[in-house]
Amino acid sequence: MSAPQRRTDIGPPHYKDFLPPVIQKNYGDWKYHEILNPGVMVHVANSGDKIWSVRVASPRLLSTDTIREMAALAEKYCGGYIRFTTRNNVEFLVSDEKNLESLQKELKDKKYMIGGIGPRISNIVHTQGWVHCHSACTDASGIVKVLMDEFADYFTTKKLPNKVRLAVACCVNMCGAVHCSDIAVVAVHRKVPTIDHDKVKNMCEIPSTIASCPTGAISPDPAKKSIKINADKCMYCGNCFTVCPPVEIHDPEFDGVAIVAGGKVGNLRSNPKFSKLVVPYIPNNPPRWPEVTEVMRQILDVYVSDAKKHERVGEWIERIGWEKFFKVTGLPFTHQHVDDFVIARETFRTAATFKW
Amino acid sequence: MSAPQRRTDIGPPHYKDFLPPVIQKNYGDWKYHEILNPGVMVHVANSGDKIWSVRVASPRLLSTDTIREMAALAEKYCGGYIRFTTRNNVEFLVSDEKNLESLQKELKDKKYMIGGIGPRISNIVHTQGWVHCHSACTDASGIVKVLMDEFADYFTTKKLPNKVRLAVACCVNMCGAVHCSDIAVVAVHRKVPTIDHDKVKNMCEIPSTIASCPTGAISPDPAKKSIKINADKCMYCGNCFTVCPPVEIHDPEFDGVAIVAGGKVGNLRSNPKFSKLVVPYIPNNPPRWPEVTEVMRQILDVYVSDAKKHERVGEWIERIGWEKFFKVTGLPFTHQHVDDFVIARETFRTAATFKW
Amino acid sequence: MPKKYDTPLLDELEKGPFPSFVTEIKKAAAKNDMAADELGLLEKSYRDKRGYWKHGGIVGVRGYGGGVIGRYSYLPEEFPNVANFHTVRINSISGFFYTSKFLNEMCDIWDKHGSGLTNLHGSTGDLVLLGTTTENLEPIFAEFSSRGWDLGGSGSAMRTPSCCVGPARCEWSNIDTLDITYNITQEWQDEMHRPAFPYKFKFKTAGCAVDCIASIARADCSIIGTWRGKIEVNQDEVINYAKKGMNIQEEIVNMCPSKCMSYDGKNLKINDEDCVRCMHCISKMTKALKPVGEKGASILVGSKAPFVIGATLSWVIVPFMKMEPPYDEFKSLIRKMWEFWDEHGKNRERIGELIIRKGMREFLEFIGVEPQSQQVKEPRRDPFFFWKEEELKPNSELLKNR
Amino acid sequence: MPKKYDTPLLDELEKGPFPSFVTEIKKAAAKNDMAADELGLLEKSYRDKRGYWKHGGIVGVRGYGGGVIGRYSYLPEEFPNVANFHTVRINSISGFFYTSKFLNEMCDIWDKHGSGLTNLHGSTGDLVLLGTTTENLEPIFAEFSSRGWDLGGSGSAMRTPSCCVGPARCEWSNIDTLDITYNITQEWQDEMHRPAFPYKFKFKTAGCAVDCIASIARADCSIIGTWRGKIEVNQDEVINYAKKGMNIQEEIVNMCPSKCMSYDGKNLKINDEDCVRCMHCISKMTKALKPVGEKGASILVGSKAPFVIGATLSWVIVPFMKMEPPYDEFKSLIRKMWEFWDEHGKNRERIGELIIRKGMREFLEFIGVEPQSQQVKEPRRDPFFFWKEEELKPNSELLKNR
Ligand code: SRM
Ligand code: SRM
Ligand code: SRM
Ligand code: SRM
Ligand code: SF4
Ligand code: SF4
Ligand code: SF4
Ligand code: SF4
Ligand code: SF4
Ligand code: SF4
Ligand code: SF4
Ligand code: SF4
Repeated sequence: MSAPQRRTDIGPPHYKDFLPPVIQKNYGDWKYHEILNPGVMVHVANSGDKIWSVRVASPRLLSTDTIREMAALAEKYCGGYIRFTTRNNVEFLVSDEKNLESLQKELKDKKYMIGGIGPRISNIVHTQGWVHCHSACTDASGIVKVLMDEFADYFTTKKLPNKVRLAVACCVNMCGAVHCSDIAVVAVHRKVPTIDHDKVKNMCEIPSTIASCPTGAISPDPAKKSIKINADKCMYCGNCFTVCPPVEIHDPEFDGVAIVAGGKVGNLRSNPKFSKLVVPYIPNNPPRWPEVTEVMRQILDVYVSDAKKHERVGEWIERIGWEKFFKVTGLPFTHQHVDDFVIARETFRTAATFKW
Repeated sequence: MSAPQRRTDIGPPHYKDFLPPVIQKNYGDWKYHEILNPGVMVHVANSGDKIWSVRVASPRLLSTDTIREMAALAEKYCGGYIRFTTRNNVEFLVSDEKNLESLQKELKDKKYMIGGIGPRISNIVHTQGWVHCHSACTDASGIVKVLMDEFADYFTTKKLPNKVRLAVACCVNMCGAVHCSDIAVVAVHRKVPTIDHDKVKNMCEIPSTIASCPTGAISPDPAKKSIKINADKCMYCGNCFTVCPPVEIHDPEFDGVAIVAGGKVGNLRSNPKFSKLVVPYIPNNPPRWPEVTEVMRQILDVYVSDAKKHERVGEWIERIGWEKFFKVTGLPFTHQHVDDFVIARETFRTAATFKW
Repeated sequence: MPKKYDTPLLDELEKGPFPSFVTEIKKAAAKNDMAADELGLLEKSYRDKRGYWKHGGIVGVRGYGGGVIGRYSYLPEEFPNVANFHTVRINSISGFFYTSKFLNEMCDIWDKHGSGLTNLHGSTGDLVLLGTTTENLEPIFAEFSSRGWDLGGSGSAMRTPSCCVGPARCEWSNIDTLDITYNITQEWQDEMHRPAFPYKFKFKTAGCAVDCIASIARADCSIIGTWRGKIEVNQDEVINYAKKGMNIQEEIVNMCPSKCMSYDGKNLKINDEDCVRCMHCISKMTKALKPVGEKGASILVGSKAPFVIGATLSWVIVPFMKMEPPYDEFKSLIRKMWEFWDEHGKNRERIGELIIRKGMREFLEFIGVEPQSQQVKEPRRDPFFFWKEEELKPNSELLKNR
Repeated sequence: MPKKYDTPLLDELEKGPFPSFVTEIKKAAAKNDMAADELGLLEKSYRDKRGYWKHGGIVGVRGYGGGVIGRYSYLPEEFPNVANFHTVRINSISGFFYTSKFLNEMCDIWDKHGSGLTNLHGSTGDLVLLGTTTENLEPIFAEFSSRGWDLGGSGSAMRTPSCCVGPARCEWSNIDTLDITYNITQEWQDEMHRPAFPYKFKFKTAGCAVDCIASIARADCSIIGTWRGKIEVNQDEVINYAKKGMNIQEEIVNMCPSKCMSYDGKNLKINDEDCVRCMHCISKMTKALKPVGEKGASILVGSKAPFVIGATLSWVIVPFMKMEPPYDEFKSLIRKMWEFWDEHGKNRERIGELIIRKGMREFLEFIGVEPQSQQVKEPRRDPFFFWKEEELKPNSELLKNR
């Protein structure tokens, strides 16, 4: 390692220096691609050149040991070139066809999970959880692990009607794409926060704490030089906790997760969509959150059997109607499902048409 | 006329006493109907009985002379039975087929406009206007007259892809169904109201005047014991004028009408829809508002030539897309078209898909 | 002889094929002073591009808080006969059926005591007598009520309910729209005549989802007939429609919103379970298709004009309710709604606005209706929801369907 | 030798086929004290069902206002090696391409100065070095910057931009996503490293409407490649797809959102004028269909997570813009946006929230973009709109298209 020479504002290195030669040569000049198997695709350039991408699953939280192992594999089979996907999978970029089989073999030997390409479940976009974030009311990595175990065969082999994008967020800040995922988990609180008034004085800017509340539940408490919360208006979002640490919202007994479904981000066929609430609460049941996998499985199974080819979860639900979704999945419909936030009226059924 | 004996809270007479015998007999037991011509339909009961309805246009504002004339015709051909439709047309209820031709002949002779049944333009739902309402910033009856003159043949003979429901409201109180019409006219102001402060004191309840403002533009003016209006927030809706007469919003120079389109109320095929703004302003140009008919004609003509059979105006527009609607009609798209009220965000194009 | 005004502008509106309201006013003006001045005043409005009416004052008939719209002119000197020119709302007949006998009687009364001008009908559905003086109000009321007629609603009261022609003449009606309208009008006479609500409340009843009374767009309570069952197909008639030139695939099957129909060129098949009862196919092939099963109505609530929060359409509260006399279940539902509104509604706040402000949960719990997926187009999209103390229970229960 | 904790709960998460993050932590814990305590602390969280991290304090490297997320534990005595455990965000490479050489170097630095734990990558797209002490921050920065790497963004600043793989490997990219990302990262180093915005600002760039970077859901500015032109059809390849079993009518034609395709069993026809470029057909028949014409991007603005007004998706501001280096037009557009935000934005108000609060008009006028029908799904439905003094002009002009 060379001696550190501190520099600032230089930005990241130029991407060109990290592209395999075949990519540099055919940059922007690709003709088509083919998915050879669930973990391998080939892109063919107009020049006739090809590049093979071998995708493996990653827990995203990686130790240096594992990264070194991947680097070594990249060196051995890919001229050292490797990339990560926008969903945190690893792609080995093979320029030489003859390395393709041996790479896959070694990956399998080393227990890497190859797959995720095509109409499958790919990696789960997720966030810090108990591993690193103060805001977390569940552990994202743990839920991801159990879900990917549960659905492993949809990553490695089995096909779905279309891609199913899962996500897990460990609080309603939603540092992922939960709000636009096919099926996703978001952790929620269910109790009004408590306030350590003595500390509020010193640690919080009262106006911005008041402004942080989406429902206007917070008002000043001049006597205590603190704030007070109108319990009737509070829906436990925790934004006050984010801007004012002496507000405590965590509650191991009542925290848990909600399941949302039907979102997407791509524009294909139908417009990008928000995910909608399908299960308002499942308790935190570590280490393996069995009820979460159970509900996810319940939804996924109906999707797999009912959806048309190429239909995303949200497209399928919109075709059959949300009332039918609740019927076919057997999930209960509760007061929590009915919007009472800013666009509530847009979600009410202003029509006499629906299914029983 | 018998001597009046005042009674209260008796409600209207029982409808049974106003139904033709054939209706009484076959009440709730109709089998099907057929449209025989644009102004005549026959309903056939399961019993085989029939009733013919002959529909004529009405200006809705009727003199007793005309009502007497209609009553006389009903007596002559319909056993005295006549009804009005929910869109203010008149229906002669013929129980005896042999009166059908002679009734129609006499109606034609008397210059009644027969028609409005089927995929046509029927009467225009409208409101008081300058005829009777203090709130009016246009005259509804006048605009209705010129539009129905313009489109008369779509009432009496020509077919459209489907019914086209027109409406005219003389202020944004919208005492009709403008907000859910295929194409409609709504009168609008464009200037901040002026306030007669001396009168506000006595005539207005200040809190309810403040509450009346949809944009929160009104605040108390304690010095004047009156109110003041934040001109930047005022969008000239006139609701303050409604609750507080000393607020004056009428302005003959700048008042006028807007055109909206694409609404419907029925549930057939697609859900009930709101009308959307298509032309934000046309000046009041009485007696015949030529620009209004011109724009309506412009829209209607494209609809007629482009829409599929059974497609309502709103369904046609949604199929082609609003951006294309503006293109094919040649109407300009302005800042006024972009929502900045309560559900603005729901109208923004949160997708990368659109037409040029 | 009433005064005669020059009306060059209004005269332009006597041209053209559509019957002219100007001609109507002129007819009345020929023999009626009020109508004559109305004509003169209107011509002036056309010239000046503005109305000349003031805010209404409170006028009415003894014992009633509504039914009359007070109207005063800004120009009482210039047009003395319309200095005050109030509107009387007569409660119309369910389905707008009349007899020549009544119409003639009505005209007699109105010629005697009013302007001779009417609206048949007002947008809410009243028989509108357009323009009379304060002194005439009591005589008019006496004349009408003595003959069995009553005033309609106005102000912060229940308004005159109205309905489509329904079972009287339409083969698609699932409910007795006329009877419902008559029955609730009678039931709630006090609520109609003595304004005691936070704001107006309108009922409109349609026999089916075609909604020929536009109930979903302009009624605080929209009653829309529907059925639980299926659509019976008469295949012979299907063939007839095809023969007569209907493109069944294009016009019917492809336009079905739930895509639950199929047609093989001969037989039309409907997957009834998926049908949302939109009425398209039925209305276009009335001889071939017929709803069968249990008849009733969906109860929707909340539509209104744009003030203050933008126009709303009514939305589903009770997906299905039997509607049979004496309509007790329906009436007690409405009474609960009014109670909720009475308790929480602000002045000039329509019930729909209140529900939007308070949230559906409070409303549903108050009126005793369960949350149901039919009430929404889609569930909420944000993760911001409330829990009541008693709901903070183990999950296992939450995951079970009731 | 780092401390060894009993982790019966976490051990359960080493079972099953998917690679285990617990195994990863254990690997690091075997040789790293911080990682060992992280493991112990996490086991405790699993036992107690709660996190043990405090709000972050302000820590960082000299001259930078961001790039490090401060993190302190509630249990410094019990787990001293994670008493402070900050995250360092390294600005990743456009498209997430790496070389083994860099990865190994990175691991060396990180083993020396940190926990040995990483996220590849964080949701925003940074290379996340997960957990180190305050003292280690400067050395780490020196190591990385001396090798040509820099920190990513955090706080109320421009955040590390990211993009899809784009032209590097994808045949559908209409723009050079990697270059745009690199170029704006370099351009706005100051905006990234010294937080001076009202709140965070994120860029994400996708080569086409497939949006493999989820830009429309989580970027204050979403740059989405598109084209003006048509879709070229290779009919031989269409035949091949059909031969290989694709049901072109069902899978392609019927699923086209603008219904602008037709297929006669042999030839596929596209009415390009009506195509909305959704990418469905192209993505499913990549060998047969190819966008041709002028390439560029749609610029959308405003998506973010649910706080405070509910989640938003980005919406169209500029329907089409050429995107060629040095991207001057784009950059000056963004600078205008920031100026607007700077002038009107409140603390912790994202730009999308600001636009919703202020209205599109103010925003568009400020940044100098015309209102265009492509910016909305539909025009407004309420009749409540503003006029500026200069617009109060005769109608004739208003009715003319610009
Ligand atoms: C590698 C990656 C881009 C990157 O820069 O890293 C990528 C690469 C490709 N995507 Fe993607 N997509 C990638 C994230 C996404 C995302 C973003 C996300 O999930 O957060 C989306 C949007 C998802 C959504 O709509 O919610 C996405 C929606 C698609 C689709 C649209 C599927 C649909 O029909 O709705 C296609 C087209 C297809 O599958 O036919 C597609 C197709 C492709 C193609 C075929 C494009 C190409 O020619 O190279 C690439 C391989 C396909 C595959 O994996 O099946 N890619 N793709 C990302 C891989 C993530 C992963 O590890 O799984
Ligand atoms: C007479 C009337 C009911 C009444 O109680 O007065 C009525 C009567 C019938 N309507 Fe209606 N509709 C009447 C107002 C409406 C309204 C309400 C309105 O316009 O305010 C609507 C909803 C309009 C909307 O969606 O915006 C309405 C939407 C329909 C439709 C649906 C058209 C569509 O496909 O969207 C049908 C079905 C059809 O035309 O095939 C229909 C069909 C019918 C049928 C065929 C029903 C029947 O079997 O009797 C009746 C004669 C049809 C005709 O006129 O073409 N009626 N019809 C109303 C006549 C108004 C008039 O004078 O023109
Ligand atoms: C006469 C009539 C219009 C017509 O020409 O047909 C009418 C006329 C007036 N309406 Fe209306 N409304 C009439 C049906 C409606 C409807 C349509 C309906 O009932 O189906 C609506 C829209 C639906 C709704 O209820 O929202 C309607 C929404 C309004 C509003 C807005 C209410 C709101 O909540 O936004 C006002 C303003 C108000 O209440 O102060 C209003 C107020 C008025 C007033 C009383 C003006 C005022 O502020 O004092 C008008 C008296 C005019 C006059 O001097 O004759 N009128 N009004 C209709 C009643 C006749 C009847 O009884 O049959
Ligand atoms: C590390 C990361 C999650 C991850 O595991 O990948 C993350 C972690 C945090 N996010 Fe985030 N956000 C991360 C991507 C996102 C994203 C996704 C994205 O950028 O594509 C979002 C949603 C999109 C958006 O920007 O709205 C996101 C929305 C938030 C929010 C809500 C912001 C809002 O306007 O609503 C907060 C709250 C805040 O800013 O105070 C937040 C705050 C935080 C904080 C700083 C917690 C806090 O309040 O101090 C978290 C620090 C965790 C820790 O200790 O490590 N994070 N955050 C992601 C950044 C890594 C990286 O740089 O690559
Ligand atoms: S989603 Fe919440 S808990 Fe998870 S990393 Fe983001 S801010 Fe932290
Ligand atoms: S938790 Fe959310 S809703 Fe409750 S007071 Fe805090 S900010 Fe407001
Ligand atoms: S729409 Fe306005 S002006 Fe016309 S009658 Fe109703 S309240 Fe009066
Ligand atoms: S006209 Fe409307 S927006 Fe303007 S002050 Fe009055 S109520 Fe408010
Ligand atoms: S709403 Fe239905 S039942 Fe009533 S008239 Fe119209 S079609 Fe017939
Ligand atoms: S009623 Fe409507 S939804 Fe039902 S089958 Fe007919 S067209 Fe389809
Ligand atoms: S967004 Fe488009 S260009 Fe980028 S990788 Fe996905 S498909 Fe390719
Ligand atoms: S890109 Fe989308 S809209 Fe265009 S033809 Fe293909 S499927 Fe249709």
